[in-house]
Amino acid sequence: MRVVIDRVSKTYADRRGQAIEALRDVSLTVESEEFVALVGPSGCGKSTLLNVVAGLTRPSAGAVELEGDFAPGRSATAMVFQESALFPWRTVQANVEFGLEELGVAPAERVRRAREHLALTGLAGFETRYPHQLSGGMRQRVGIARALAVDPAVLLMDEPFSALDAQTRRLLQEELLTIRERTRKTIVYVTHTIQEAVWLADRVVVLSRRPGRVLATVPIPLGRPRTEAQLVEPGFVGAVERLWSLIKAEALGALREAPA
Amino acid sequence: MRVVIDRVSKTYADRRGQAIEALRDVSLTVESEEFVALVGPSGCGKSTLLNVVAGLTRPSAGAVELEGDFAPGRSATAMVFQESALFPWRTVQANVEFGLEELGVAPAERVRRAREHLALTGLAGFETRYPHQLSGGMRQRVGIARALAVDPAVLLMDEPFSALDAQTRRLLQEELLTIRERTRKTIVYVTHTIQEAVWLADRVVVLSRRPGRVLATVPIPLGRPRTEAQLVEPGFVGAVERLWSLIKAEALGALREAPA
Amino acid sequence: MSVRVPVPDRTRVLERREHPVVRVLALAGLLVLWELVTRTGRVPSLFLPSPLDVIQSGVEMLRSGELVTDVLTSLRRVVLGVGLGALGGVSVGLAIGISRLAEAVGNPLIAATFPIPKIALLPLLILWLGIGEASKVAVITLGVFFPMAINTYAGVRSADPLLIRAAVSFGAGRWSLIRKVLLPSALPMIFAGLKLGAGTSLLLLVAAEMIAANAGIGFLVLHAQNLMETTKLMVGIVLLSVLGVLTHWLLVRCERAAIPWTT
Amino acid sequence: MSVRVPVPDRTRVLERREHPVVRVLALAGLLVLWELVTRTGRVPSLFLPSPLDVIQSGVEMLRSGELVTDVLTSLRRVVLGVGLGALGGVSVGLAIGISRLAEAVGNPLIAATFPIPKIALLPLLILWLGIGEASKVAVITLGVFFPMAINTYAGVRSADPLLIRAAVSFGAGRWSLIRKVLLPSALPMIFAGLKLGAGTSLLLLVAAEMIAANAGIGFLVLHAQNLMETTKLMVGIVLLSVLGVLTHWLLVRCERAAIPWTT
Amino acid sequence: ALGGAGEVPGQGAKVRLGVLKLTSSAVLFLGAEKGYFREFGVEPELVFFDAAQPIAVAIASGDLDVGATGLTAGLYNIVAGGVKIWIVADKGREWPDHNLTALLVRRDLYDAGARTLRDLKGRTIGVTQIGSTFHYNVGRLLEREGMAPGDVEIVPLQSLGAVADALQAKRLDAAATAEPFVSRLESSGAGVTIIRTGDSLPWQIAAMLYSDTFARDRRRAVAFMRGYVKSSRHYFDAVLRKKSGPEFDEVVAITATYTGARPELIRRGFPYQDRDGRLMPGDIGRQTAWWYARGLVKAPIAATGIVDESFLREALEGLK
Ligand SMILES: Nc1ncnc2c1ncn2[C@@H]1O[C@H](COP(=O)(O)OP(=O)(O)OP(=O)(O)O)[C@@H](O)[C@H]1O
Ligand SMILES: Nc1ncnc2c1ncn2[C@@H]1O[C@H](COP(=O)(O)OP(=O)(O)OP(=O)(O)O)[C@@H](O)[C@H]1O
Ligand SMILES: [Mg+2]
Ligand SMILES: [Mg+2]
Repeated sequence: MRVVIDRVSKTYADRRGQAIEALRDVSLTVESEEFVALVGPSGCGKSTLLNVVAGLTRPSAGAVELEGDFAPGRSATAMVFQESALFPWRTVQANVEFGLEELGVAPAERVRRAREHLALTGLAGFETRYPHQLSGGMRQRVGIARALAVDPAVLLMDEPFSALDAQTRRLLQEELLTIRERTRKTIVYVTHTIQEAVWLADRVVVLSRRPGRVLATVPIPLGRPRTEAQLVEPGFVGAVERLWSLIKAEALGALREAPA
Repeated sequence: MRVVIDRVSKTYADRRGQAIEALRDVSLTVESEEFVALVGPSGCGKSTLLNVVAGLTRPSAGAVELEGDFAPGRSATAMVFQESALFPWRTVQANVEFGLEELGVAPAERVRRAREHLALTGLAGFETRYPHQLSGGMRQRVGIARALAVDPAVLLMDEPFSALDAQTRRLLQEELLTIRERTRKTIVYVTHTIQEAVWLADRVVVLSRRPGRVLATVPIPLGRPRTEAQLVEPGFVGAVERLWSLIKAEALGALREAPA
Repeated sequence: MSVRVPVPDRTRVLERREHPVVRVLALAGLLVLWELVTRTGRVPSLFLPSPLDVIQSGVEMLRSGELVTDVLTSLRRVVLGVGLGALGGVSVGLAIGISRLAEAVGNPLIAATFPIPKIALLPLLILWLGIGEASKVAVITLGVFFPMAINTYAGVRSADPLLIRAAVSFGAGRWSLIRKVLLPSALPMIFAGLKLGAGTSLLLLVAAEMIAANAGIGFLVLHAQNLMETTKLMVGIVLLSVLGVLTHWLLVRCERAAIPWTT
Repeated sequence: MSVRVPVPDRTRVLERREHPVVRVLALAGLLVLWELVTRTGRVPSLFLPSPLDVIQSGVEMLRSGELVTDVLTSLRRVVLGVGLGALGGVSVGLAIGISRLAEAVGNPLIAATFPIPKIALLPLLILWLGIGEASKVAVITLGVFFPMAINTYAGVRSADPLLIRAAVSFGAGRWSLIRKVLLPSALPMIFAGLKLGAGTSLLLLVAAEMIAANAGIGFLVLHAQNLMETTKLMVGIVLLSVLGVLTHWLLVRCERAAIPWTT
Repeated sequence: ALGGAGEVPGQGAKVRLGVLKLTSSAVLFLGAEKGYFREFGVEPELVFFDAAQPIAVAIASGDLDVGATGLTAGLYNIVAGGVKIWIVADKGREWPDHNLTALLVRRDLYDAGARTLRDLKGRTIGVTQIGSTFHYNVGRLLEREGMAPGDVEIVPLQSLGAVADALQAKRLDAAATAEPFVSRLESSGAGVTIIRTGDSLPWQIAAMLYSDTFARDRRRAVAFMRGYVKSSRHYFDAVLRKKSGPEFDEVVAITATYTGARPELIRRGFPYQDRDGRLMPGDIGRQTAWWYARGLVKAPIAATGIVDESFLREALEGLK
C-alpha cells in the first residue's frame, strides 16, 4: 500500500481563535512496504501529519490518498499511540478486539484474531489483565497488537516507545523489526530519537520547526535484517550525524518556546 | 564531598503488608567531585538508593555517610527529580528560592542567589513565569537551578531528562556537563539510558533486578571535557556494549513483571 | 576541615503512623461524654436526650415494629428516587456532554434551575403528582438529578481525548464512542455523583415526607419535632446518619466492583 | 487490483460545533413557555404565577426597599455562615489531612454526623443557641462545614507525593510543608468545596430563617407562603436562584485569581 | 439558650415577646403600638415567628420571656419533658361567630352531597401536623359526632400552604385550615366550609405563655399582664364588639403594618378572646387529657403544673 501525501497544510485555531500553522505544504510518498521515520523538533506537526494520514484531522489544504489492494475485514490504517492509549476498562483481550468489533468481525473470529496477535507480540497468558496491571512495555505491546489485529494496510506509529525506559525501548524496537519482517506492513513512524529513526527506517524525513515543512529526506544505507553490529557501522553513525546537524538548530529554537 | 554508602538494604511493606525487598546490601563510595551514574532495570531500587542518600528514606539496614567540609548556608545534598517536581503555585524565581528559604537565607541574598543560578541555567528573563507556562526542557532547567541554588555538596539526579524528547535531552546533557565543570559538584545520576550514563559519568554502577545489588562497576575511559567526537570512540562504544550485555537479561525479566 | 557525618534524616516529616485504636475510641468517647453531660442533670433531657435513652427508645420502637416500617418505607422512596434521578441525570448528562446542541440548550437550563430549593417546588409537585408516593419520590428524584447530570456531564467532557481519537481511528462511530469510551470514562464521576446524590437524598427525605406521610424516617423526624419528643427526634437523626454511612459504604463497594480498572 | 482512494475521513465523529444562539434561546424559551402555560389558565396562578407578574411584583418590592433589606439581611447571614463554616471546615480538613491522629479521631465523627439533615436539628439549635442570629448562622455554618472539611481533607491527601518529597529534600519542616505544599495543593479542592457549600448555604437559608426571622429571603418565602402570596413566594425563589448563579460566578472568578497556576 | 445571655431578672424593662407575624397577634401589636405595656413600665420587644412551635421552644430555652401561641401537643410535651412553661392568659378562642379555623370539603364532593363530617367517613382530611390545633379540632369533632378516630384519614402536610395546595389540586377530600386560607379556598371554588369550629366547638386554641424565669420575676410579670389586659379590653371593644368603624379600622391598620398582610384578609382573621384575658375554665386540662389519651403527650399533666392565672388575677385587681 502506497501513501501519497499531496501538498498538505494544516492551520489550527487555538482557544483564543488565533491561527497556529502546524503544517505547510508537505508532500511525501511512502512506498508499499516501506518504513519511513518522521523526525523533527517538538511541536513541528509530526502528530498532526500522522493524524491527517489516519483521517483523524482534516487538512486545511492538500489531500492524502492510499494506493493498493483493499480487502474487506481489514482496515486501511491503524495507529499506535505514544501512551499506548489502551482503554483502561477493557482487558488486554478486549482491547485487542476493539478494532475488530468496529470492523464488524464475528465474535469467534474476533477472539481468534486477537489471540493470534497477542501471541505475535508475546502477550499470550495476559489476556484477562487490565492495562493498569501491566508494565509500560507490556502496554505498548498491547497497543501494537491492537493495531495489527485489524490487519491495516498502513501502520502509523506516533512515538510508540518514547515513554519507555531505554532498555525496554531497545527490546521493543527489535521486536518491531521482527514483526515487520513477518507482516510486511507499510509503516510511518514518528520519533524524537534520531538513533531510533536510523535504526528502524528505510528513509528518515526531517520536518522543520513550526510550521512543519519537509526539510530533508535521508535514505538509510543499512541492510536488513538489522543487527547490533550495524550500530557502529559508518552508515549508521554518518546518518545520525547528518540528521543531528540538520535538527540541532531547530531544536535549540523550539526549546525556548512556551508550550502551546 | 565523599558519599559512603555502607551495606544499605531496604525492604518496603506494600499496601497488603507484603514485604518488597528493594535493595540488598548495597555498598558504594562516590569520591569527591566524581560523577557516578546508576543504571539498572525498572524497579530495581535506583530511586530508593538515591532517596536513602538524600535522607528521604530510612534504610532497613546499613547507613550512608558524607565526608568533607560543611559550610553554613549550603545544603548537604540536593535532588533533581524526573518530572522536575516544581511547585506549580510558585513562579520560576520562587521555585528556585524554595530551598534557600528553608535554609534560612535572608530575602535579599535569596533573590541574588536565585537570579545567579537562573542565569547559569539559561533562564534569565523567565523569573515571573509559572511552571505550566514553560516547556518540559525549561522546567527541568528550573529544577536544576533550584537544586544548585542551595549549593549542595552532593547533587542527586533521578532520571532528570528521561521525560524530555531526545533532542532536548541532548542539549541539556551538554549543559549539565558545562555546569559540572564550573561547580565541581559530586554527582550521583540515575538513568535508564546506557548511552547517557556513559556519556556523562566517570563511573557507571549497574544494579541487578529487584532486590537491587551492585552487579558491576564500569569505569568510563573517556577524557573531559566530553566532545561529540567521543561518541564514536571505541571507549564509548565498548562501554555501551559491555553495559548493554550486563543489563539485557535483567531488563528482559523486568519487562514481564506487572507494575508494583 | 573534613568531617564524616551521617546524611541528615528527613524521614520524620514524611512519616504517618496508624492509630487504629483511636478511631474506635473517638466515637465511643464522644458517646460517653454525651452521656455524662446528660447525667449531670444540668441540661434538661428536652435539650439533649441521653444516648442511653435514645438507644432504649430506639429499641422500643424497633420492638413495636414502627422503626422497621419507617425504615422500609423510606428506603423504598430513597431507592426509587435515587434510581429515577440517577437515570435521568445520567441520560441528560450524557446528552449535554456529547452533543453541543444539547449542551447549548441544557447547560443554561440546568444552571438556572439547579439552585432552586427543592422545598419551594412542593406545591407544584402536589399539584402535578398528588400527595401519594409519586410526589415524595419526585422530591428525591429532583435532588439526585442535578448532581448526577452535572457529574456525568463533567465525566464525559473529561474523557481522555487520546482514547477518543484511538477509538475513532479504529472506525468507531458516534454510538460506539458513547458506549465504549464516553460512558466508561464518565463512570468514576458518575459514582461520585451517586455518592453525592445518595447523601442529598437522605437530606431530602425529611422534605419529601413533609407531604402527607404517615411513615418513614423523615416522618419520624417531623413527627418528633412537631410533638417536641427530642429523644425520638434523636432516634431519627441517628438512624439517618447510620443510613448515610451505610449507603456510602455500599456505594464505595459497588464502585470498586463496577470500576475494576482503577486501583 | 490496485486502486487509489482518499483516506477515510473520520473527523465527522470528532467534530463539535458551537451553538451560541441556542444557548440564549433556551433560557428565553423557558420563560416564554412558562408565561404561556400560566396564560392558558390550566395551572392556577396560585401554584405558578406568570413570570411577568413575578417580575412586576419584584420591581415593586425593590422600589419599596423591602427586597433590599431582605437581601442584605440574608447576605449577612450567608456570608457569616459560609465564612465560619469555611474556616472551620478548612481547619478541620487540614488537621485530619495532615495528622493521622486527628484523622483517626475526626474521620469517623465526620462520617457519622455528615448525613444528619440540618432541618432535623432546628429545634435543638433553638434550644442550644437561642433564636437570635447565632442559630440562624449556625444552620448555614453546619451546612458549609461538611463539604469544606471533606474537600480540604481530600485536597491535602491528594497532594503530589513527589512535591512533598521535593520540599522535604530541601529541608522543609512540618510547618513549611503545610504552608508551602499541602495548603496550595488543596486550594483547588477547597474552592470546589466552597462552591458546593455556597450552593448549600442558599438552600439552607429558608431553613435558617424559619427561626424567628423578620427579614431575609428565606423569611420572604416563608411569610409569603403563610399569607398565600404565591407571586411574592416566586420572587423569593427566583431571587434565591439568581443569587446561586451569581455566587457561583463570583467564586469561579475568585478561584481564577487565587489559583493562577492552572490554565 | 444553654449559653445564651439571658437578662438578669428584675433589671431592664425589656420583655422579649414572641409572636406570629399574623393577624392572630393583633392584640399584642395593639398593645405595643398604643403603649399599654409601657404604661406599666415594661417594654415589649417583639420577636416575630413564622410558625407556632418555635415560640414554645424559645420559651423553653429561655430566649423569650413571653409568647403568644397556639396550644399544641408539642407545647404540652415540652412541659412533660420537664421544662416549666406557664399558660397565663387567654390569647384566642374558637368561639361562636368568631371562627378561626374551619373544615372545608372539596367542592365536587360537596356538590355530590358531602355536607357533614359523617359524609367524610373513609375520606382524607388534611391538617398541618400531628399534634397541631387542627388535629385537635378534627379529633374533637369526630368524637362529638360519635365517630372513631380511624373513620377518617388524617393527612399531615406540615404547613397551611401545603394543605391549601393539596385541596386546590383535589388531592384531599377535606381540609382543616385557617384564615386566610379559608376565604381563599372558598373564593377560588376549591372548597366549601361545612364546619366552623367556633360555632360548633368552642375551645381555648391559643394562650399567653410565660417562661419560668419570667414568671419568677413577679413584679414584671404582673406589670406585663396589666398592659396585656388593657390591650385586650381595647381589642375586645374595638374589634369584637364593634366589628366596624374607625376604631376597628385603626386596629386593622396597625395589624397591617406589623404583618404586611392585606387589610381585607385581616378583617376576617381576628380571633375572639376574653375581654379580661381569662382562660376558658377547665379547657387546658381537657386538652392535655385528650392528647395523653391518644398517646401524643408522653405524660399526664396536671392543670396546676402548667396553668397559672395568678398574674392575671393580680393584674385585674390593680386595674379595677
Ligand atoms: N487541536 C489543536 N488545536 C490547536 N493547536 C494544535 C492542536 N493540535 C496541535 N496543535 C498545535 O500544532 C502544533 C503541532 O502539533 P503536533 O502535536 O502535531 O506536534 P508534534 O510534532 O507531534 O509535537 P510533539 O513532538 O511534541 O509530539 C503545535 O504547536 C500544537 O500546539
Ligand atoms: N514507598 C514504597 N512502598 C512500597 N514499595 C515501594 C515503595 N517505593 C518503591 N517501592 C518498590 O520498590 C522497588 C524499587 O523501587 P524504585 O522506585 O527504587 O525503583 P527504580 O529503580 O527507581 O525504578 P524506576 O526505574 O521505574 O524508576 C519497586 O518494586 C517499587 O515498587
Ligand atoms: Mg506528537
Ligand atoms: Mg526511579
